[in-house]
Amino acid sequence: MAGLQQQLCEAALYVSGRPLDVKTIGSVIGARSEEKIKGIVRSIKERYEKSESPIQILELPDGRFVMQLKPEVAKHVRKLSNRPLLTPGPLRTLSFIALRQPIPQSRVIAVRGKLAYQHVKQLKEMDLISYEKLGRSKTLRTTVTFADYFNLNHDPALMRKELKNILDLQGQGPTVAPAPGPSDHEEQS
Amino acid sequence: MAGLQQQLCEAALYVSGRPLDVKTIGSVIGARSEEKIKGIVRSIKERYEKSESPIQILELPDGRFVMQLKPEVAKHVRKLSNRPLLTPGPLRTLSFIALRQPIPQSRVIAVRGKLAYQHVKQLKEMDLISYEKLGRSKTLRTTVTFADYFNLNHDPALMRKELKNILDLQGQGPTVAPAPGPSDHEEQS
Amino acid sequence: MTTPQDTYWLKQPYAVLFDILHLHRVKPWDVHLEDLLTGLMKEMRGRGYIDFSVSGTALLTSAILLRMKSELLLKMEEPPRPPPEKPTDYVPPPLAFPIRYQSTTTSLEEVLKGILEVLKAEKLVPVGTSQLVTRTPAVFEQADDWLVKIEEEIKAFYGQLLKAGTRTGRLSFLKLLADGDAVQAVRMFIMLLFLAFEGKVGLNQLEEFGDIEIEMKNVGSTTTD
Repeated sequence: MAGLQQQLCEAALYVSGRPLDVKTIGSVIGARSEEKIKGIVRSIKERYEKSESPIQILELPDGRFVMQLKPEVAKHVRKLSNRPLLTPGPLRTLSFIALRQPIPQSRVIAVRGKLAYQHVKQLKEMDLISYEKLGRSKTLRTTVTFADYFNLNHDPALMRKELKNILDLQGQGPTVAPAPGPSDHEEQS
Repeated sequence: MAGLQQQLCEAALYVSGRPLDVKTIGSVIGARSEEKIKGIVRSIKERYEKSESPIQILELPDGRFVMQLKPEVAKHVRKLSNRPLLTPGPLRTLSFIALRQPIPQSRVIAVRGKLAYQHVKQLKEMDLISYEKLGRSKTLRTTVTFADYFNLNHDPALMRKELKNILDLQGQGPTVAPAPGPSDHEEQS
Repeated sequence: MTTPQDTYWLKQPYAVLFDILHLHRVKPWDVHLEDLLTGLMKEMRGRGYIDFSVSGTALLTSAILLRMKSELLLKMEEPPRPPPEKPTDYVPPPLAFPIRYQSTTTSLEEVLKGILEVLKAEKLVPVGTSQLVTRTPAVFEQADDWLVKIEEEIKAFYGQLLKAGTRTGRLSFLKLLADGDAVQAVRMFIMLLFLAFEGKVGLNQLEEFGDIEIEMKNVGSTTTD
């Protein structure tokens, strides 16, 4: 049974490609005891270390675990990864949510068009955004996964500031952007 | 030096997430001899097999290598995948196109319902299908990316045969199922 | 008295012939009179007993239905065509994709580019009231850093209160706030709530929206621990 749990744990870290907390790992492998779960992850971590694999499992300061390439190897194979995280349409919707979060879904749809319903669903599935229900409406915000991916602050308010600062530094403050054409609403992605 | 080449090779298979040919692997690890490169990949493959990892390295019939999860583990961690997942609706549309290709888009819509427009778009974005325009209509077929996923022959006719085997169609014939009911049309992509 | 087996004509498919009151709801083209009447006659003969009231009613209904059909024809309404046949084709089950991790390459630059593009569209869309309601009020956003250090802030604030209130034991919220803005007022009020909860001050407000009187309690202790 421990073998199956170990396999599921390793599989979870492999497919997600992002830090997973102990609770998430536990829900996949069917275990509750934090110590037991940590023990399982650590044994996989050791196996990778012993085999001199370029893949490593890190235990982050906040207690999450992540499987990743050792940085010294990563740079040599970067050219092989050419897949974007998202296609342009969903990426724009995500960017907008990140800047305006917490933001009602209705506002996202108003600005991004009806296709954004599909984007929101996809972003939620990829754990890049989460939502709270307030009555009949939903309020969207980005997740820790999003912050981790782009190395941004985990606090939404600080993240917004960070994004605005970078935009300002680039001399492209939100207010200088010219008026858009109608094409953005009709984009098909 | 063999250790570094092995590390680079494993890293290449890990980040690319698609079948790599011997030449590509060679260019990453800095080796030319086909036998040497194959030897290196096979030794990594064996290490994964011995460690009872849920990750496997497959050698495809055309000589390429790919790293992926063992199918029996995949279903348990699918929801954690770092790429947008296809829900059953688009997957069925994809299966249908693969089996009937080349097929006019109008036929796909007639059989799968209007939501299939969205499915076709999504499948196109994921590079699983491509289309040719013939006047006002489109003819759909699957791509090399699709064939690679399922380790299928790149030749459409042979691929259809292989797919039939996968889908366990023997003895069922192509005309047994009725047209989709309304619930099928409403499934969310 | 009739027994259930005697009322065969009230069962399907003949029931339509004996429900004259609801005949107007029937689509005449759906009723195949010839089949029904032939069947009914056969049933009667089979039983060897002819009930003329039953056959009479069936005749009346048939006449009404024929008349309905004739009227529709006179209106040039053609009998409905069968619905177009839906294409039937085998739809295979969903394929089970193998799972491969694939490293992705989207950079923060691309997110920023996305933001700039979307901001153009946002300008065209007026802000709805729902957004105003759901967004975090600016007061709380500014309070982020302050909230992190709230315990230290309360300690320092209590120190100030002790200094200012040792003589009278009572202080005015508005006087303490002096020229402070809304954010400072909120912060001070939150700190007072904490202190009141700990029993270090009492709060009295005599008039709605009026000044708050702060009553110092347990004067002598200088910590909030």
